[in-house]
Amino acid sequence: MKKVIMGTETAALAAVLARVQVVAAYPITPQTVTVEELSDYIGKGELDAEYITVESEHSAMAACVGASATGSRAFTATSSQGLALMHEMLHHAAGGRLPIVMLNANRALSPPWNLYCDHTDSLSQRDTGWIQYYCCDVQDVMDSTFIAYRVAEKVMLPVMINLDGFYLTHTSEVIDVPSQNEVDRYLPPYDPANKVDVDNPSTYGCVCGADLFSSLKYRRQMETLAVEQAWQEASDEFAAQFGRSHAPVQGHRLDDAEVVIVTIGTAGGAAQLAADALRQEGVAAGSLNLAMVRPFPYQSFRQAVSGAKHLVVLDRDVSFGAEGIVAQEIKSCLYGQSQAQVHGFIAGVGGMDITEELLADMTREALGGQKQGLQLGDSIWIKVLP
Amino acid sequence: MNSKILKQELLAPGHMGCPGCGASLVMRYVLEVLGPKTMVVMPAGCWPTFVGLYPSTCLRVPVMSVPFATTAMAAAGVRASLNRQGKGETNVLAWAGDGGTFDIGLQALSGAAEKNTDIIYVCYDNEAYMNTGIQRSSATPPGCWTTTTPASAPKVEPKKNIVEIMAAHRIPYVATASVGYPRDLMDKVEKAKGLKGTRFLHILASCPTGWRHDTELTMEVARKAVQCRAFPLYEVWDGVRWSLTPMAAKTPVTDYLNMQGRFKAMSAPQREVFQNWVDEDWERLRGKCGDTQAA
Amino acid sequence: MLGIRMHGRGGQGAVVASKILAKAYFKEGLFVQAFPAFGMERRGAAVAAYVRVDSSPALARGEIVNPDVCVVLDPKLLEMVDVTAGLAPGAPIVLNYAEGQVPQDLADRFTLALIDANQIAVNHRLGSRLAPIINTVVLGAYLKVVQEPPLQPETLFQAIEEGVPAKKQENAAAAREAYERVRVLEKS
Amino acid sequence: MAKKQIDSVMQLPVMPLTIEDMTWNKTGTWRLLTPVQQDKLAPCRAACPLGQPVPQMIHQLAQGDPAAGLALLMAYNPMPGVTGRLCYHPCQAKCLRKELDQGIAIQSLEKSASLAQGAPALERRADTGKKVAVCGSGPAGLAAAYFLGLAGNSVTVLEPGKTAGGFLTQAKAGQLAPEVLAQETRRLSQVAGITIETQAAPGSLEGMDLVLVDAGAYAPDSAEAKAVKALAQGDAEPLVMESEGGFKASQVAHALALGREAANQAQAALGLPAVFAQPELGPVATVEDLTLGFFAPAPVSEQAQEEAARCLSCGTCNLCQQCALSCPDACCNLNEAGGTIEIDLYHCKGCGICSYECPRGALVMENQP
Repeated sequence: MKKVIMGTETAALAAVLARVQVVAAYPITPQTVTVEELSDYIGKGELDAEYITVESEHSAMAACVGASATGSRAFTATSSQGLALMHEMLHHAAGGRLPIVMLNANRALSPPWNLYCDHTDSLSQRDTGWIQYYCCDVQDVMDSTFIAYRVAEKVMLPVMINLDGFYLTHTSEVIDVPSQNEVDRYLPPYDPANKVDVDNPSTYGCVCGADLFSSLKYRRQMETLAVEQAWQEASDEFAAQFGRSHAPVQGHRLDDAEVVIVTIGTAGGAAQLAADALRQEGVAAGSLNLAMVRPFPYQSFRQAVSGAKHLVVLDRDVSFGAEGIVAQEIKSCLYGQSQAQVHGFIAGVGGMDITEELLADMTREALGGQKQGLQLGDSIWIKVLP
Repeated sequence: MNSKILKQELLAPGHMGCPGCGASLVMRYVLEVLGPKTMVVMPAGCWPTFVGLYPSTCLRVPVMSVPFATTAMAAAGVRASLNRQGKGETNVLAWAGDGGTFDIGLQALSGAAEKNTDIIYVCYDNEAYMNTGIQRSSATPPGCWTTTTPASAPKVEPKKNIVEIMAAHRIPYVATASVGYPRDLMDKVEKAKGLKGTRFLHILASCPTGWRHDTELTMEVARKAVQCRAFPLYEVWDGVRWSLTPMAAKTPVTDYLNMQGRFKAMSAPQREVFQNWVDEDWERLRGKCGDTQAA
Repeated sequence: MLGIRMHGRGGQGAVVASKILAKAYFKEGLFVQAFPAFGMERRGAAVAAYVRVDSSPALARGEIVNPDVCVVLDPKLLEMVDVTAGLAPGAPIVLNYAEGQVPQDLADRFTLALIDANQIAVNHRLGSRLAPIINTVVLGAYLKVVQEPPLQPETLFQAIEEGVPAKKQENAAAAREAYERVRVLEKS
Repeated sequence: MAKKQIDSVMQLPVMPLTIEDMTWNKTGTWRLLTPVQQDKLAPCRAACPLGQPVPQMIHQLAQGDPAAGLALLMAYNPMPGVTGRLCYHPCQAKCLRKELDQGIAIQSLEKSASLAQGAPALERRADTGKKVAVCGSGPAGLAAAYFLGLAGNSVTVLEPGKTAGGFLTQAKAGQLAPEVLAQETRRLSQVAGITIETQAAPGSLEGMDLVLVDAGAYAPDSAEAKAVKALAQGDAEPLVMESEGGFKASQVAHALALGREAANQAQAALGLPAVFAQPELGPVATVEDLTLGFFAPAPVSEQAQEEAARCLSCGTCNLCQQCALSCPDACCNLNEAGGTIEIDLYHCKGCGICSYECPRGALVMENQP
C-alpha cells in the first residue's frame, strides 16, 4: 500500500509491523515522533507490546537489555546526546549478544546546542559492536527495520538504524507499506536458542577470566565479520519478496567509474545526481552509498571501487586530531588493496544541505579543479570560516 | 522426621564471597522465600563478582548481571518481557548493594518506583563500596572509616535515608531488615512477595572485610546494629502507614561501634554525635509510626 | 636477578609482604620491582605477588615464571596451587607449617625453611585465631635461606616497621622470632 | 563436581550464559579453623545420678515422640516411671533455663516419657549361656538384673515377698501407685528378658553361675532384708551389693545406679565385658556457652511437648539448625535421612558463624588439618 509518511512515523510503523514486544524509550529531538507514535499504537491496541517510559536513554537501553535477554523482541529510539549517554549500554547489549534494534536520529552533539544532522554521534559508537546501517530514504527506513531484525536475530547482535536528523526524520515521502502478512512471511517470531529463563536457570554476564574472555571476543569478531554476508543474503531475500534491495554497499554507475563519490545517509541521492551531472561533462563518475559502517563491508566495498582512481568522500563528522571518520575507514579498507586516491571532505557538520552541486564541485576539486574549502590536515572543510 | 530449615537452597556452595559474607546470607534468605521462579537482576558490586566465574554460577535461579546504574530499569525490562510472555507470576528481584542503590542506581530506581514497576528491589547495604576495596558511599555512617574517609578526613554527613526516599514514591511496601534476624527478614520478603508493584527492602548486610570484625560475628554485629537503633527495623505501606518492628530493649551505640574496626578511630565526641544522630532519627521514626497508629 | 614469588590467600598480606621485601632490598642499594598478580581475590582465595631484585632496573614486567625462591604464607596453599611451578630442584621454599611437622614430598625436592607463623602471629597479637596475620612473620624466616644478594636482618626489620599499617613493633618482633626459630631442611 | 572442560569457544552459548554451578570450586581450602560438632555435658545430665541423656530425651518429647524418649532413658535406667515420680530431681536444680525465666520441669517430662506405650526394643547381647540369680528385687537388684539380662545372661530375680520392688513397695501412697510399680517391673523384665520369682524360698540356686544379693541398703536389718539374704545361703561366694548410708525412696536413682554398677562387677566376675559404660562427654556446659538472646521467653507449660520445647538443650545439638541457617556458603546442612548436621568441608570457608550462632555451644572451631 502506497502512503505518504514521515521518516520517524515510518520507523514506528515498521516497529509495529515487525511485531516488537517491548519498547523502552525516552524522548529527544528529532526522534521524538517515533516514541510518541509507538505509545499511541500500543494505546490503541494496534501493537501488542509493553511500553516502558524510562527516565533516561541509559535506562532505555537497560530495559531493552532486560527484555531482549529474556527472549522478547525489543525496540528503542534515540539521538545524539541520548546515544552518547547510552554508550555503556551499547557495549553491554552487543557483548550480551542481544538482537535489539534501535533507531538513531543523527544529530550533532553539544556544546553548543545544535539539533541538526551530524554523523559524529553514531560514528563515535563504531566500536561498541553494533551493526550500523544508514538509511538513504524513507522506504529504506521501513525496509531496513525488517532486515535488521532478521539479521540481528540470526547473528545475535544489535542493529542501529541511522536516520539523518530532519533530512530523513522529518521528511515525508511516498513509500510502499507492506501488509502485516507480508512482513510476517519475511520476519519469523523471535525464538532464541538461549535466553535468561527460570526453566533453565543460568547466570548472564558474570565475571570471566582472561582466557575465556579473549575467546568470547574472538568468537564475536568472527561472527560480526560474517554479518556483511548475512545482511546481503537477507537483503537479497527481501528483494526477492518485495522487489527492493538494501545492500551494505549501494552503487550507482560504478562499472566504469574512475571517480566515485562516497556518502553515508541521505546524501546518497545528491551523490547520484552529481555523478550523472559529471558524466554529462565527460567525467567517468559514479557514486557509492555506504549503508553499513559496522561491520565494515570490506568485500563489497573493495569490489565496488576496484576500478576507481579517485574517491571523493563526504564526512558529516570529524574525528578530532585525525580526519573525517568515513574517509579514515575507507583508507583502512583500501590499504594495500587499491591505488585510488581518497579525497576527504567535511561538510554539513551540525546541519547543512548537501546538494548535487556541492558534491560535483568537490569532485571537480579532487580532479584538479577549483578549491572549494579550507584544507586542514588530510581533509577539506566546506563552508567554514578561516 | 526433621526437615531442612531452608528448603529451597538456591545458593550453591563454592562461590567466591569472602568468608562470613553477610550479603551471601541475605541472598539465601530472600531466595528461600521467593523460590525458583525468580529472576535476579544485579548490577556491579560484590555479588556479581562472586556469583560466578564464567561459565559457572552459584545461583540456581537465572541471574542477569547488568551495568552499575541500571538495576531497576533492567529489571523493568525483564518484567515487561515476562509480562508480554504471560509469565506474570515469575518474581523479578532487583538486587543491588548500597552503592548501586543509594548512589549510581538511584535515578533508575526512582524511575522504576515512580511507575510502580512490578519488581522486588533488595538493597543489601554494607555501608560502603566493598567490592572496590571499601570506599565511602552515601550509605556510609558518619565517623566510619573507609579508604576514602580516612581518619584524616572522616565522613561527617549522616547516612542517606533511602527508606524515606522510597516511601516518598508511595510504593506499596518498603521495609528494613537485618541479616542478624533471618526470621524477620524472611517474613518481610514474604509480605513483599504477596504484593504487586515496586517493593523495596533495605537489608543491613554486615561485611567482615570492610567493617573490620571477626568473620564469626557477622550476624551478631547485624543484631547489635538493630538493638542500638543505628539500623531500626520498620515497614512502610503505600508510603504513608509506618510501623515499627517489635525490638528488644535499646542498647548504647558504643556496644555496636566497639565491635568493629571501622569505628576504631572515632573520638568520644564523635561517638556522642553518632548517638545523638541515632536518637533523633529514632524519635522521628517513632513519631511517624505513632501518628499512623493513632490515625 | 633474584626472583621471588609469594603465595598467599586474600587477606593474609602477601602483597604487603612483597612490598616490604622490595623496600628492604632497596635499602640495601638494589633495584627492585614488586607487584601482585591481579585477580578477583577474596579473603581466603589464593593470590600471588612477585618481587624482582637486581643490580639494574628490571625491564620485564608481569609474572616471574622461574622464581629463585618461593614464599608460601599458608600450608593450605599447597592444595590450591602448585607452589613449586618453575622452581629449580633444591631451590628454597619458605613455608608456614605446623611446628614439628614436615611436608615430606617437598622436603625431598627442595630446601625448606619451615616456620609455624600462625602460632607466632597469635603470640604477638597479630590478627586473631580465625585470621592470624602472618606475612611479616614469614619474612623473618625468609632471611635465613636467601643469602644473595645480602639482606641485613636489621634492614628487613626496619622495612617491616615502615611497611605495616599498624602494630609496627609487634610485627618486627614476630619477624625476629621467626628468624630465630625457623627450621631449615636442606634437600636430602 | 569436576569443572567442565571447554575445548572450543563454540561449545559455549552465544549469550554469555553459565553452563554449570560453582560446586567444583574447593573453597574449603580457604579455611583456617574447622567447625566440629562437639556436644558438651548438659548440667541436668551431669547432675543425674544415672547420667541419663536428659536433653536428648526432652528433644524427642518436643518432637512428639515419647517412645523414642523412653528408649533413650531405658538405656540408662530400667525404671524411668519410678524416677519420674520419686527421684528428688537434682537435674532441675541445675537447669540453665532459670537464667532466662524458669527452669524446665524435667521430672515431669521424664514421667511423660515413661508413659509411652509398649516396651522399647533395646539391643540385647547374644546369649552368654550364663545363669545368674539376683536375690532381692529392690531397685538395685532389679537394675542389676536388668543390665545383666541386656548383657545376654539368663537372669532370675528371687524375691521372698509377695511383690517385687523392695523399698519401693513402701513408698507413700500418692507418690507411687502399686500398679505403676508393677507396670515398671513388668516392662523392665520384658525389655531385658529376665524372670522375676516372688515368694521365692531358699534352696533354688542350683546351676547358677553367679549369685548377686541386693542387701537391702534401705533397711539392712529389717525382716525383709534378712529374708533376702537367706535366699543366697547355699552359695559359696554370693556377690553382695552394699552402699554406704542406705537410700531413701527419693534416692531411688542412686539405688538404680548401684545396681547398674553391680551388673558390671558381676560381668567381670563372669569373665564378660562390662554391660554399661557412661559415654565420654565434654565439660559441663555453662551459661557462657549459650546464646540466651536466641531464645524467646516462654511460660512453663503443663503440656509435655510444649514444656519440652522450652528446653535449651545446653551444650547438646538438638538439630535446631541455627548453624545451617547461618552459613553464608550453604555448606552446613541437616542430613534429613540420618538426623545429623553435616558440614561440607570441601566448601566450608571456616568463617565460624555457625559456631558463634549455635545457641547451645555444641559446635566449636578447631585447629584441624
